Amino acid sequence: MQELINRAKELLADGTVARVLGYKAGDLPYNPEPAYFESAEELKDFVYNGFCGANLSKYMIEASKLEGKTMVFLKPCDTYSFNQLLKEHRVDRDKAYIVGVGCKGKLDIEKVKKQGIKGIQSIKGADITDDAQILTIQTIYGEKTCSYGDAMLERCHVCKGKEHRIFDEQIGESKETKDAERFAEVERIEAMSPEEKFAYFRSELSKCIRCNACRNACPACSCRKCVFDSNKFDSSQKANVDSFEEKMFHIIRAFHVAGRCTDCGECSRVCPQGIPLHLFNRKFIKDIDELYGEYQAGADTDSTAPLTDYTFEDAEPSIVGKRG
Amino acid sequence: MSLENKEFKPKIVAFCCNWCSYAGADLAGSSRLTYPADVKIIRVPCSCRVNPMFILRAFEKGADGVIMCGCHPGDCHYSTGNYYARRRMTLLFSMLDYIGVENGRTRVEWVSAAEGVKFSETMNSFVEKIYSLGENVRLGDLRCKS
Amino acid sequence: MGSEKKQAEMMKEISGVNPLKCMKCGKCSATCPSYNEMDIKPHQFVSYVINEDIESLVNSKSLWKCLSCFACVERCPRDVKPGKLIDAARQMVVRQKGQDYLLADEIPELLDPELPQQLLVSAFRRYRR
Amino acid sequence: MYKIAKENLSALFQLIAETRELYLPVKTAGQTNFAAWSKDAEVDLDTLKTVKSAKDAFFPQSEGLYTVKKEGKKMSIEPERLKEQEFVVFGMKACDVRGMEVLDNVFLSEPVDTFYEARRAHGTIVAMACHEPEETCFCKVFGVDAASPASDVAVWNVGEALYWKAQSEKGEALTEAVKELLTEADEDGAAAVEAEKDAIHKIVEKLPYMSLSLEGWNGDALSEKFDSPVWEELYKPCLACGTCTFVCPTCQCYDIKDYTAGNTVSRYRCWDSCMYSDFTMMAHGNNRTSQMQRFRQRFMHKLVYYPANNDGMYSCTGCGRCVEKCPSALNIVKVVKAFQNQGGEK
Amino acid sequence: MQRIGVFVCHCGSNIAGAVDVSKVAEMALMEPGVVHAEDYQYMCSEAGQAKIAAAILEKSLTGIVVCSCSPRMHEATFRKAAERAGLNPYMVEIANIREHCSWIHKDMEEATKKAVILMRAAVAKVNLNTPLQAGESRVTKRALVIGGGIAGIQTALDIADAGYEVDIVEKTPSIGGRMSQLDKTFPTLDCSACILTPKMVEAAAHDKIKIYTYSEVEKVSGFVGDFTVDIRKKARSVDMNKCTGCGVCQEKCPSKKAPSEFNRGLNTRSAIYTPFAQAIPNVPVIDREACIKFKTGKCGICSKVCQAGAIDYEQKDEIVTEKYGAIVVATGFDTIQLDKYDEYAYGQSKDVITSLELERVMNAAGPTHGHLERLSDGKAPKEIVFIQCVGSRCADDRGKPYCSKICCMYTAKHAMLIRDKYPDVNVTVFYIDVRTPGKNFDEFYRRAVEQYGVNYIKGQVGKVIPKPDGKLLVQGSDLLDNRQILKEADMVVLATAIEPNPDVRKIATMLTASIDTNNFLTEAHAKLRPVESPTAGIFLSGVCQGPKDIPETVAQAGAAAVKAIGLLAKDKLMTNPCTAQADVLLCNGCSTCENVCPYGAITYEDKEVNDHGIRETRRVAVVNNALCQGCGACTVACPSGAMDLQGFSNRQIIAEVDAICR
Repeated sequence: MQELINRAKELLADGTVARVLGYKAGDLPYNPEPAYFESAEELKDFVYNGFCGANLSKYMIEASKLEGKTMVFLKPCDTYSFNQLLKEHRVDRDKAYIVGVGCKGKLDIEKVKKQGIKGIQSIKGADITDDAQILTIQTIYGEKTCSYGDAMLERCHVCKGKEHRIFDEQIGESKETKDAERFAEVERIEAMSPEEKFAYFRSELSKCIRCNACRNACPACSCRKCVFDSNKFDSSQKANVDSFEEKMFHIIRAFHVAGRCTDCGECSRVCPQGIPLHLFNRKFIKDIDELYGEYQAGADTDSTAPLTDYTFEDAEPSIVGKRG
Repeated sequence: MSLENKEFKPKIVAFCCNWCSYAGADLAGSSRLTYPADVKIIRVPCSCRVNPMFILRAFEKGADGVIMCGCHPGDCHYSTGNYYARRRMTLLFSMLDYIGVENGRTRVEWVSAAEGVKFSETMNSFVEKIYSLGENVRLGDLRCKS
Repeated sequence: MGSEKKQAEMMKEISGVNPLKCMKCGKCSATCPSYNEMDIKPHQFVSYVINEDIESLVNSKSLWKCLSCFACVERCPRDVKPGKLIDAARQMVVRQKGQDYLLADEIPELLDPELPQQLLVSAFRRYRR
Repeated sequence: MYKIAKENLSALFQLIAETRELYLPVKTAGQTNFAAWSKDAEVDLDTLKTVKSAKDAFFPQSEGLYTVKKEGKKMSIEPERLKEQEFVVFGMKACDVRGMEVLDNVFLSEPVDTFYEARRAHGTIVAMACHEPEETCFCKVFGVDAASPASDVAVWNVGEALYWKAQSEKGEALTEAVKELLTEADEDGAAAVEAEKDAIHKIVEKLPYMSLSLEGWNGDALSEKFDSPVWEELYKPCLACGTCTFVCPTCQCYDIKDYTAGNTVSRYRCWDSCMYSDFTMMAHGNNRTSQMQRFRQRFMHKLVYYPANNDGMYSCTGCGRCVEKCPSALNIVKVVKAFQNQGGEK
Repeated sequence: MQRIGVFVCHCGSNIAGAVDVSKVAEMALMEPGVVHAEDYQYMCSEAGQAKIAAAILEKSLTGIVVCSCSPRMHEATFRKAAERAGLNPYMVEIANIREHCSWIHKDMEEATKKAVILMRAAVAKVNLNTPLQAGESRVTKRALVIGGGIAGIQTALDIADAGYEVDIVEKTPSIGGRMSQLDKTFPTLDCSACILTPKMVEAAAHDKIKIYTYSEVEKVSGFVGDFTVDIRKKARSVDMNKCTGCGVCQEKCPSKKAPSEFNRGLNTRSAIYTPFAQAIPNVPVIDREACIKFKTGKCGICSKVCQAGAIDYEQKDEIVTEKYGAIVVATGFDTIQLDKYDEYAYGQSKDVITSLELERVMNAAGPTHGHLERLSDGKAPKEIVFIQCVGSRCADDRGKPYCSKICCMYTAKHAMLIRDKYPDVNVTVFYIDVRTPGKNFDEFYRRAVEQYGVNYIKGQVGKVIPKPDGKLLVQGSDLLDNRQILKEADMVVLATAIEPNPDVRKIATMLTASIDTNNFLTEAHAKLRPVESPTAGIFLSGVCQGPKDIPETVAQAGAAAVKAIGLLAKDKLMTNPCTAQADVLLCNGCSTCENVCPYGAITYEDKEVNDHGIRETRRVAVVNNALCQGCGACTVACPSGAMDLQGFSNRQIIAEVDAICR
C-alpha cells in the first residue's frame, strides 16, 4: 500500500496527474470508500486492502470530464471495464493514468457476516501485502477467524485472470484465485425444468427493491439516462408493483449490456438483497461464446462486439429450444 | 388443430418486416390461405427494428405468444438487418428460456414475399403451439389480466 | 454399417478433422514423401473417411508407412489435415489393442530394413503409452 | 409479563394468523425481509436486521390509490379501499419502531394520509429487544433504547423462551387473543429480562459508533451546513442508486404513477429516492441538477430540515442499514463525522 | 390531442363480406382521439377519396386511419389524398383489414373483432404520429471515378457520353491499369494494348472527362448527390503543360536502377519515367526515391536536356477539392504476396514466376522483348509447368478462400500461346478443377488441350525444388492415374490469386462503404443491386467488388455508369422522412449505432448541449437523413433509447402492441 501512496505522491508532485482516484479508509474495518485525493496531505487517509472491491473504472466516466489527468488504481478485472468504456468513448484515455494493482482476490463482508460473525471491531489479514490465507476478526463477541477464500467475492472464485489489459504502470503482486468454473451455476440453472427455473428466478427476483444499485454500479450501464428512467419506451416505472417489472428490468438490463458486460460482478456485489444478478449477464456471455465464438468484452478496444456483428451461418433463434 | 380449450383465446402478436414477411402475409391473404384470427400483425420496416422491449411489452400486456418474421438471411432489403435481428432474438429467447418461460411462446421465421403458403402454415403451427401451452402466466403483468 | 459410421465419427473426433472441407486437389499426395509406399494415398484417406470405410484404412499398409512428417497438414489449402486422420486411425488401432501398441515381440515382424530408423524411434515415442 | 417457549412460536404465529394478518421476518433466497406469514415461510428471528425496514407494513413500497375504468367513452373512478383488516407486525426492532414515529409525524399531521392512517390504526407492533447488537448500530445516538422497544408489545429473547409484555391497548388486545399460548412470567423471568437488558446496554456501550456526536446538527444549522464545502468531497463516491433510501426506516418520499392496463388505468404511489436524477423532476427539468445537491438533500433532510419541523427529532434512527448496504460504503455516520472532523477549519 | 378520422372501406364485398364494417366504424368512435368515423363502398375511388378530403376539412382532422387493403397497395393513394386536403401525408395510417383479415377469416364475428383490433392499433399509432417532411437535397452533376483501369475508363466514358462531367483519379502516373500490362486477352487472343489504348485515348480526349493521374483521394465528406472530395495531386516534378513527351529525359537519366513497376520488377527503369510507351498522359514523373538530384542535390541532367523546360524540382503535392454527386469505385486488384508459399520456391528461383510476370515476359515491350526465356540464364525453356489455384480457394490464412475466377482461362491462353509460338516446348498444367463458365470459354480450353497438346494433370503440386543445375523439380500428384509425379521443368508459372487493391480499405473507410472479410466492396444487394454500394451514391465497378474478367468488368463498368447517370439525371433527391433521429440529450456517444448502420449514415460530432441546465460538450450521434434508409437497426442497438425511427417510433410500436393486447 505504501508503494501506491509513494507513487501517488510522486505523480502529484511532478504534475503528471491532477488527482488520485483510490480509496479512503472507512470508519469500520471493512468499508473503505472510493475517493479522490489531490494532495500528499490528503493521501494520509488513503487505503488499499482486500475490501477495496469497487470497480473504479465506472468513476472514470466522470473523472474524464475533469481538468488534467486522474491517477486511478485498477485491479486486473477493472481494466476490462476501462477498455470497454474506452471503446464506447465513455472515458478518455488521455485523462487517465492507470496503475494496475495486483490482486489477490477481493473480500465480501456479507460473506463474513453470513458465517455468524458480528460486532466486528477489527480485521487482520486483509491488507494487500498479507499472504491472504486467514482473516482474524476481533468482535465484541470474541475473536473469530475466517479463511480468506471463504470471504472472497463470487467473481474472484471465477477470476478472468490477473493480467491487466490496459495500464501505464503496474504495482503489486497478484495471486491466482480461480477455483471454480465460471459457468457452473449457469449450467446448473440451464439443466433445471422450466418450472424449477421459473421458481428459482421468481424467488430471487422477488427480493428486488428496484434500488438500481446494480445498474448504477455497472460500468457497462453507462447511459446518461437509462431507458427505465426516460419515457422513450413508456417504461419508466419505479416500483415493483408486479413481479413482471423486475423481470423486464433485469432482462433488458442484461440485454443492453450483452456483449459489453465484462463480467466484473459489481451488480451482484452491490445488490442489497444479495440477488446473484451476474447470472443473467453470464448467461448471455455463455450463449455468445457458444454461438458466436468466444468473446471477452474489454479484452481489447477494437474487436467487433457480438451484437454488432453477424455471419451468414449464425444459429437460428430456434436453437434455443433444441439445445439440451 | 387442437382447440379443446374453448375458453382460451390467445393473443398473438406478429412483427413482420415491410419488405418480405408483411408482403408474404398479404400474399397469404390474397391466396385466401387461412390462419386463426388470434394473430395480429404489426408492420415494421425491418426485423432489426424489433426491440426486445416490444416483445416483453407484448407479454406484459397480456400476449400469449409473439412471433417475428423477416426476410430470409441474405435477402434483407437493408442487407444486414435480419442478421442483427437474428442474434438479438436468439439471445432474448435464450434468456426467456433460462428464466423459465415456456419454450415456444416466441418464434422467429423467415418468410419471403413469395411465401404466402409458408406464412399461413407458420401462423397455424404457431397458434397451435400457443393453444397447447395455454395462457401466458409467467411473463404478464397481473394488472393487465382483469 | 452402424459401427463403421461410429468409427468414422470417432476418427473425426480424435483428429479434429472435417473431411468435408476437402476440395480434392491432391496436394497432400503431391507432397507426401511416402507416397509410393502407400496403398491408400493420403488424399484417398480423406475420401475413405467421408465414405465411412474405416475398416480398409485400419487395415491398410499406408497407416504404418506415413512418416508423420505433416507436410500434408502444412500444405493443405483447405485445412483438412490428412496426416491427422492417419494419426487418428493409428490411435484407433492402438486403443483396440490395449495399453501398448507395440509389444516387444511384434517389433521384429514389423521391421522393414528399408524403413528409416527415425521412424521407429518416433513411433516408439508416439505410441508407447 | 408473559412467557412463551420458542418451540411454541409457530403455534403462536398460526393463532395470530387466524384472526389477523401477520407480518414477520421471513428468509427468502438467503435474505431476511418482512413478509406475510404462511406455514411454509422460513421465519427468521435470529437475523438482527431485515434488509428492508419494517416500514412496508404501514407504508408499502407501492400501493394503489385508485383505478380508472373506461367503457366506451365513459370513465369511472374506483378509489382503493383503506386497510380494514387488523394485522400484526412481529419482530420489529426498537430502531424500526422509532422509524414509525418519524413517519407518523409526516403522514398523520395535516393533511393526514388516510392510507397510512388506516394501516396505523389496524396494525399492532410486536417488537423484540436486540439480542446481540452489531457494529453498524448507533440507535443510542438518537436516544433509542435497543433493550426496550417502544412498541405495542415488547418481547425479549432469553434462552429458550421469549418474554412478552403488552405496552399499549392494542398490545393488551393482542395479548388477550393469544393468551392460551402464553404463561405468566415469574420473578426469575423478570430478572432474566432485566439481565438481558443490562447485557444489551453493555454491548451497546462497546459499539464503535457510540462516540458519534450530533452536536451542531439541528433545525437552526441550515445555511451553515447547506453551504459547507464538505459536501463537494463527500458525495463523490455516490453512485446515485436508491439503496440507502429503500432500506431506510424513515425515508418517506414517494412518487405517484399511472399504469395503463388496456381499458383501465391504475394510479399508484411508490417509494421514490431523492438520490435519483429524476426525483421531483418537473416540466422545466429538475431543481437539483447535480448529484452533490441530491446527496446533500438526503442528509440535510434527515438532520436539519426534519428536526426543524418536528421539535428537534432527527429523521434517522441509527439502524445502520445504510452503513451495511451502500455499494460505495457511504452512510450518514460518515457524513456526520466529516463535519465533525472539519470542525474548526471550515 | 389529435383529431382522428377513421374510414372503413367495404372494398365491394371483399371486406364487407366478412367484416361488419359499420360495426368497425362505430367502435372507432369509442377510441381516444377519434372524432369522425364512416364506412364506404370503395375508399380508394375518386368518391371515397373525396369523402376523406371532405372530412379532413370539415372536422379539422389531424390524422386519419383508413381500414382497407394492404398499405402496400394503397398507402400512397391515401397519403396523396390527405396531402391534397392539406393534411401531412405521414399522418395517415392503414389498418389492413382485407389481406390480413376479411380474406382469411370466414367467421364474421371473429373477423369483425379482429378488424376492430387492427383499427385500434392503427388509431393508437396515429395518435402518436407527427407530421414528417420529405427532405430534398441537391445533386451535383459530376461524377468521380476512383481508379483508371479498364473499369474506371469504361465507367467514365459512359457517364461522359451521357453528358455529365467525370473526373478519374488514378494513383499511378498513367491510366490503363492491369489491362495495360497484359499481352493478349482470352478467348479471342487479341492484343490487350490494341483494344485498350484507343479507350485510353478516347477518355483523355473527351471534353467531359478530366483525368488526375499520380493522384489519390485524400478525404471524402458529404453524402449522396453532394460529396466533397479532396484529391492529392502528388508532385510529378514535371510540368504537365510544358512537357511534350519527347522522352529525352528518360534516355539521358543516369539513374536507371529502379525496379519497373509496370514490368513487375523484372527489369529496371530510369528515375524519371513514364510507366509504358502508350502512357496517358505521356508525361513522365520523377521518382524522388531514385532520383540522384533529390538524393544528393547534384545531377539535374533531365532539366538540362529538357527543351521545353518542363522539369520542376520544386513542385509540391497539391490538394484539389471538388464536388461530386456520385462516386464510382474502380480500384481493381493486385496479385497476392507469395512469401507464405515456400513450397513453390517463388523467391528462391528466378524461373518460378507469376502469371502476370509471364504476361510481361511474353509482351514485346517486356523485359525479354517478348522472347520466352528463363529469367535466370536467358535460356529457352523446354519444359514449362503451370500451377493453378496458388493461394485461391484456400481455407487457411496463407491465401484467399475464394476462386480468383480468371486463372483457368489465362493459363489456357498462356499454354496455347507458348505451344503456338514454340511448338517444341512442353507445357504441363497442374489443376484442381478447370472452370470455364463463359461464352466460348470451354471451347477455348479444349482447343488448348486438343489442338495445342497442352498436358493437363488433375492434381495439385506439392513442392517445387530448385536443383543445383538450375532445373526445377516439380513434385505433384496425378489423381486420375493415382500416381505421384516428379517432373523436371525449366520454368514454373504460378496462377497467383488476385486480391482487391490494398488501398481499397482506406478508400472504403473514407466513403463509409462496407467491405467484406476479403476486402471486396460489398454490394447493396447480392442479387438485385450488384453494382451499388449500400452507401447511397457509391457505385462499384470491376474487380473491387469481386473477381472478374475483362468483359465482365466492362459490363459492370457500364452498369455502374448507368446507375450513376440515373442519379445525376435528377435535379433533387427526395429523402425518405422515416429516418432515424438521435436525441442528443440521451445519446451516450458510444458508437454502437454507427457499428450496425449499413449505410454509414451515422457519424459522431462534439456538440454543445444544454441538458436541463447542465451545459457541456458531448460526443453525440448525428444521422444524415440523405443516407439513412430507415431500417431501424440503430434504434435497437441503442441502449438508452436515444435513437428512434420517425414513422416507426418506439412509442408508436408500443402503442400498437398495447392496443392489440388490450
